[in-house]
Amino acid sequence: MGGYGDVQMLNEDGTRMDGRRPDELRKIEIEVGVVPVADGSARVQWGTNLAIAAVYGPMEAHPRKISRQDRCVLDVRYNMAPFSVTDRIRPGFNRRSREIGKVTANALESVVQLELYPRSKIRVEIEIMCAEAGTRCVGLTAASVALADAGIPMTDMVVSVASGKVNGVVILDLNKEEDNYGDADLPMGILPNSGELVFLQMDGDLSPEDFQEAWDYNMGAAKEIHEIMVAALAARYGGDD
Amino acid sequence: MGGYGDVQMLNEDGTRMDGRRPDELRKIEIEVGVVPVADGSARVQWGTNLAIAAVYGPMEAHPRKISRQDRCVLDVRYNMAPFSVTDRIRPGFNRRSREIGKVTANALESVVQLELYPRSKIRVEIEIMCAEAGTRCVGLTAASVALADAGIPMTDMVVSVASGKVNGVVILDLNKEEDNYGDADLPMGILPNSGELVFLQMDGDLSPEDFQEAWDYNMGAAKEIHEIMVAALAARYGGDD
Amino acid sequence: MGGYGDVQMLNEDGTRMDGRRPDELRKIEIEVGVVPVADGSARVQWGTNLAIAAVYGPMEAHPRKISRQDRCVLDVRYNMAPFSVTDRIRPGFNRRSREIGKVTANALESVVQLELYPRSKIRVEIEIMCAEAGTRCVGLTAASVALADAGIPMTDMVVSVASGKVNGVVILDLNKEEDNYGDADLPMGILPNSGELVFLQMDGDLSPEDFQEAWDYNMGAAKEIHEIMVAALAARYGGDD
Amino acid sequence: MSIPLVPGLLRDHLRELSERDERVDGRGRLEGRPLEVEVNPIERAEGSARVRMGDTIVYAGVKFQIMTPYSDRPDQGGLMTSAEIRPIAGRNWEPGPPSEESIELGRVVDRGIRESGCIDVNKLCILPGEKAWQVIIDLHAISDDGNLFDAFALAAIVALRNATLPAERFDVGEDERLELSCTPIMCSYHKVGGRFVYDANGEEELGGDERIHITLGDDGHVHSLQKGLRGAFTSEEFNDIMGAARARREELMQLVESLEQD
Amino acid sequence: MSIPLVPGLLRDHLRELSERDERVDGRGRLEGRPLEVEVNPIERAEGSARVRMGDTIVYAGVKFQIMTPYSDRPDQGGLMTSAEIRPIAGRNWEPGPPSEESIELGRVVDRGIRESGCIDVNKLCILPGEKAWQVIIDLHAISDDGNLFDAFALAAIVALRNATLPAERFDVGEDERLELSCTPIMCSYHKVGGRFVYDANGEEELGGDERIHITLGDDGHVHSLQKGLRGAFTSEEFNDIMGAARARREELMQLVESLEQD
Amino acid sequence: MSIPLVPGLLRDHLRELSERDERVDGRGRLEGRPLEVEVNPIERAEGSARVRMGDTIVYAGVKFQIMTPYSDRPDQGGLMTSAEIRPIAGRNWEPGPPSEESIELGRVVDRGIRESGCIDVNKLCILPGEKAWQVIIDLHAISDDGNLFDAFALAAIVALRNATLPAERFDVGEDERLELSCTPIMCSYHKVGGRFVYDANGEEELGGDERIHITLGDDGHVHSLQKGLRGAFTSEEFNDIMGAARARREELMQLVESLEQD
Repeated sequence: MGGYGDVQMLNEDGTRMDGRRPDELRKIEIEVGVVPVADGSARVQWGTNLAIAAVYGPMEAHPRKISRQDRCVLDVRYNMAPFSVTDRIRPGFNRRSREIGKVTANALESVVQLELYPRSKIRVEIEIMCAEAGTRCVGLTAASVALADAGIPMTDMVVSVASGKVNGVVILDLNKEEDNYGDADLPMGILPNSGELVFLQMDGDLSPEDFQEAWDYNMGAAKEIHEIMVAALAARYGGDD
Repeated sequence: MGGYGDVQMLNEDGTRMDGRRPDELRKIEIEVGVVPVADGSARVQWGTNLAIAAVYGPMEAHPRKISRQDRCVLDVRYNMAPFSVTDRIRPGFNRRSREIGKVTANALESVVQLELYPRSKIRVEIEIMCAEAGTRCVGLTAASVALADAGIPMTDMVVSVASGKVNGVVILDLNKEEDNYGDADLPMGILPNSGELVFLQMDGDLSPEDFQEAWDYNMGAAKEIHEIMVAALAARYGGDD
Repeated sequence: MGGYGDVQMLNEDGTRMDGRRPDELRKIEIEVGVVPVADGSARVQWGTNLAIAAVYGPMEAHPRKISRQDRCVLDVRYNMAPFSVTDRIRPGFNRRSREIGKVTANALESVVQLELYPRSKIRVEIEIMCAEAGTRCVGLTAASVALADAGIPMTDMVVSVASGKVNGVVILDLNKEEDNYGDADLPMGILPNSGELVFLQMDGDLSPEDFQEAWDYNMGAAKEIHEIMVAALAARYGGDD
Repeated sequence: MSIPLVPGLLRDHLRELSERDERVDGRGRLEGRPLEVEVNPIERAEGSARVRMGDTIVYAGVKFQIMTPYSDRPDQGGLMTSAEIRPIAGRNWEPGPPSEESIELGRVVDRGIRESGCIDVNKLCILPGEKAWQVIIDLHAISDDGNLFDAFALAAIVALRNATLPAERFDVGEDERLELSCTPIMCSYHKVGGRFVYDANGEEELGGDERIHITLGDDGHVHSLQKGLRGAFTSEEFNDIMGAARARREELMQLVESLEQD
Repeated sequence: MSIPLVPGLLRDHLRELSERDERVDGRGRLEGRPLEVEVNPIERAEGSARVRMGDTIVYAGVKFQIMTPYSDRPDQGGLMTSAEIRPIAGRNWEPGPPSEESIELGRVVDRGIRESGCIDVNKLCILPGEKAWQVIIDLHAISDDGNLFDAFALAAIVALRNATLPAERFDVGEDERLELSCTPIMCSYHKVGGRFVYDANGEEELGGDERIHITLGDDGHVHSLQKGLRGAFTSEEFNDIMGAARARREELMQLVESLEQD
Repeated sequence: MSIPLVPGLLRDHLRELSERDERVDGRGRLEGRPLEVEVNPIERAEGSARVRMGDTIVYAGVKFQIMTPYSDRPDQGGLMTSAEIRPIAGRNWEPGPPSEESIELGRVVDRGIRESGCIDVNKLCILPGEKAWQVIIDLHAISDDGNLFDAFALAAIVALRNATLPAERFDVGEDERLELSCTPIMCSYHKVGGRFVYDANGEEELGGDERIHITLGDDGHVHSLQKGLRGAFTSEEFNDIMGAARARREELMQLVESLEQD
């Protein structure tokens, strides 16, 4: 959270600089099957964010050190392309990416039926090709669709979205400027069928009341995003949406 | 060895700036069993040096590449905490620490009865939490007590201490200022029962006569330190000291 | 290729600054068996270039990950000693060296009868001790002789040499100054018996005609270098050359 | 960190205890382990703390360095938190580059402190555009019997509250205490045997599911959250532990204030 | 990159196809796969391209940074090309430090561009001895079904031809298009079943022998060559593919010019 | 370095030889192997030496760089010694990051030179606070048949004694010889078959126990000691080899002086 400066991020009529209402999402487009050599894949365009996720496996888990007798290992990587942001990112080890990869893996492990594939590994690769704000949510959403495309059994899909606070007002799905000048960010990973959470982070400063409002915004938006995910899979597999 | 400048490190009456005689040790306190999750451990406070050592094992040696058919492998690490010195040390690869880890391992291998545990590994972890001067001796002493606490069979304990030379005078157990302005440092690892050596380094400039004096100081001090080590173990196990 | 500046690199009579004709090699000396502990080795002095190559193996290939059921693995390293050039090279990871190691390995794999040693490994170590220009050719030539010295069956030797272009004229075997001010460099790895190529790189700017001339210079020089290689082996093994 | 095999037996045992509302070491569901805090045990650090929670023991050490402010923030100093879980801390911690576990530990503790705004980075400026203080918090685990997160966060805030800016050593004025505007405190809850417990020990961590880390500031505001590990939870479960965290924060705040040195 | 086992069956099959002058996917010996090029798909990059050749998909992104010129070349900027083959690109690409394959890829594409002189490093100078532009081309593979070399080289040159120097953002003048003096294009030939084919796909790469990469400039000049992998070839074979490359370059040049944006 | 299995047979054999006061290659207990030293074999280095002791062959190369003096020592240059045992040197040396063996080698040779004070770091200063010479000694093993320590130390001191400061190339004056105030020389003793021998070869190293490295200066002063490997020794044993080292140093000193170039 940048959180400093007095830049005004809201119009007088309560709308946002990009014209959205406080509880309105950016435009989201999802396409399935975009990495021909992978077992499953998805492209998510979310505002100017662009994420591509691919799934390989299940395959034999090696080295043996990482193999588990009783279940499958999810090997999840989150990476930002060097040209995905204004100031180029050097390739290589990156603590932020490692942490996001870990919490993304934890979220997906909560829905993938790992016990079906003992001693196996499923690789989930998330590449952020263009970044605006909320890339971890965009990446987790893309990974969830790619797993479905790969036919990996899951108890539910994971829908991910963030809310935050700017100029004292709670808003849904911050864009880059809002994120830069915002006071808080609350990204969540939600199971649309059960309403349970499998991913949760938060940074910044939220009073109990603001916190509840941001939470509720995310819960509401999850349904909307879930429909787009289902439609993208249906478009590929000809199911009804 | 700093070895430059004309700073006076001795008082006119032959005592040192901290009041010690030339052949007097700093204050040493040893406590056993300070790492509850380890198989053996020791804390050594030596002047303002603070070292904590822990022992894990014997356990199966893996990866197989390091395993030995005929004996146990001692895996020794020496590390200085980032905040243990005036100018913070960056975590990570460090040639000095690697070398001290190696010579410490060589010293301990000379007393641990490695042949009793073929294909096994014993891990010895030495952390310097606060450093004054002589940390390699403090760490080796702590490791030796931790191994005893873990019940690892040894032919003898290793007692480690250094002497050096400041302003032309040979002195025992240099403190930080003496080390900074000293001309030489001779750390040794001594077996108190046999009088043999298992660790020896030296840096600086010592004439044959000064060298012998420093050697004798160390030999004498080893007895004194050994008593403190034995007392610490007895305090935990109720044996007689 | 430096390729800029108007420095004159040729004399008015068509000879080069070091007195050579355009199609004349620098002086080459080869000695076999210079690394006593290796299975085969060679030292090549080529102008002021000095390369030493050693071969170890065939030996068991491990880790198993790299082992191949049907053939031997060639593990080739190319390295420049820190003091081999005017500005010291830091030891450690180096993209240029890694690439040269790879193309050198590819060249040697084309002649070594790898199928004779399944599940095995042959190590080829090339050290550039002093560098002028053309070190990759010097190293590949040294490695080829070292493999022969080790008695590794090969379908042919690899002879390596480069031509280039300076001040608009195609010349053979550029020295350091010529390389610095040259417009192009065409190193090749040639099998003297069949005339086939197993190594080819090129950088710079060559018209189709110049390209052909450089190609032909290399082909011609390969015969000459091959004789020196054979003589060096004969000198050690007493065969006729 | 190497991954130990979790015996199904342990998970079964923890579930049975949970059904009787018991814990493996006899504690209540929201009860912490015995807690010891030592202030400034490290003479070379500018601020330090040792925290023991049951058999978990950690140190935090604060060091200061002079930095050149970033060109887009010429009047600000910096803050860095680094967690190094060295293999002394337990059988399963291995040497080598930082593991994902230690990266997450360092970053979650860092965010709790950073996002609370307790350190005013503007006050760390010495000479705009030229010199500012960088605060470095190093977290060092000695014995890991579970819940390193809370132990590190508590050690870090105690070390910061008792740290002195070494201005004389760097020749930029007189030594003075580091000022903190609030006191962020982390409380972690781990799902063990199907329900969330506070301050899980090593055995509970091994046989448990997801955990949630909550960092709260002075005024009940939330500054940082993190859900770790595999598992799903409901809004009701979250509300329950958020309430527990608010209560526990007050208790820990009293402890921290009682430790103050002058 | 992990090394997959190559079934002898595949090599046999490719050899039989070759004897009938056929290819595994029905193409002619010198025929490329269907080609799609998208210009500037990445909003944050200063120039970018997406290239699809059959099931091979790659991106190139151009970024600019301000650098201090090297002291021995005070009036020159710099150029850097980096290929990162992340594990998304295929089953055999592994995470970790750059593999030899990706190092070779980056360096061969880099040399083709650098040695053609298409970027005049003197024009990258902003203030001699103090400020110059550094051009960074990052190559990113999304799906590897063979011939990443040509896909990367094509994406790189298209991204460069459509790149804008972000002078306003760095406060050094007005934004302007990067000027290129020529258009180096790479054509790669792979020996499959005993003869060289153009634009090998993944299966052909797996069962093939050596490959040769040829980069040609506007005037028929050769700027870069690289022979990769195990295998020997004759002068005649080389002359054959060099001729094919000259013809193919003209076709690709027309495509590249047709994409120009303004 | 990979650890070869030591056959008990070898240790038994070495012990039997020792009991007859013999060595595996027929030498006396304190006798060195045939020694060859070549001065300045490397044209690009500012000073260099090649040392052959039996089948052990090493090079040392000296390079100079311009450094900015450290702020707390504005009138001093620097010295760095780096040992890189690349896999060319023998079957058991492996590629990768520096092994503990090579770190110890570099540091022990470095200390012998540094602590003798033979290089006066004050004389390396060119312009106080701004420019000073950094001396870099790179040690490079070509063939390891035991006792790299002594071979490296001898090559290093010969390379230094024959090194020229390249002042003209750096535009800071005229080239001149590096001045050394004394000549530290290392002698290493290895316990083989129960007694210490001088200049152990590879087989003796493999079947031996601890080793002791002694660096002596011109005046009989001790500058550096290091005990390596597993094993214990008595004060009497140490006095014995210290005496031997003093005698051997004189012989080696004569050799070094006889090599001087002008």
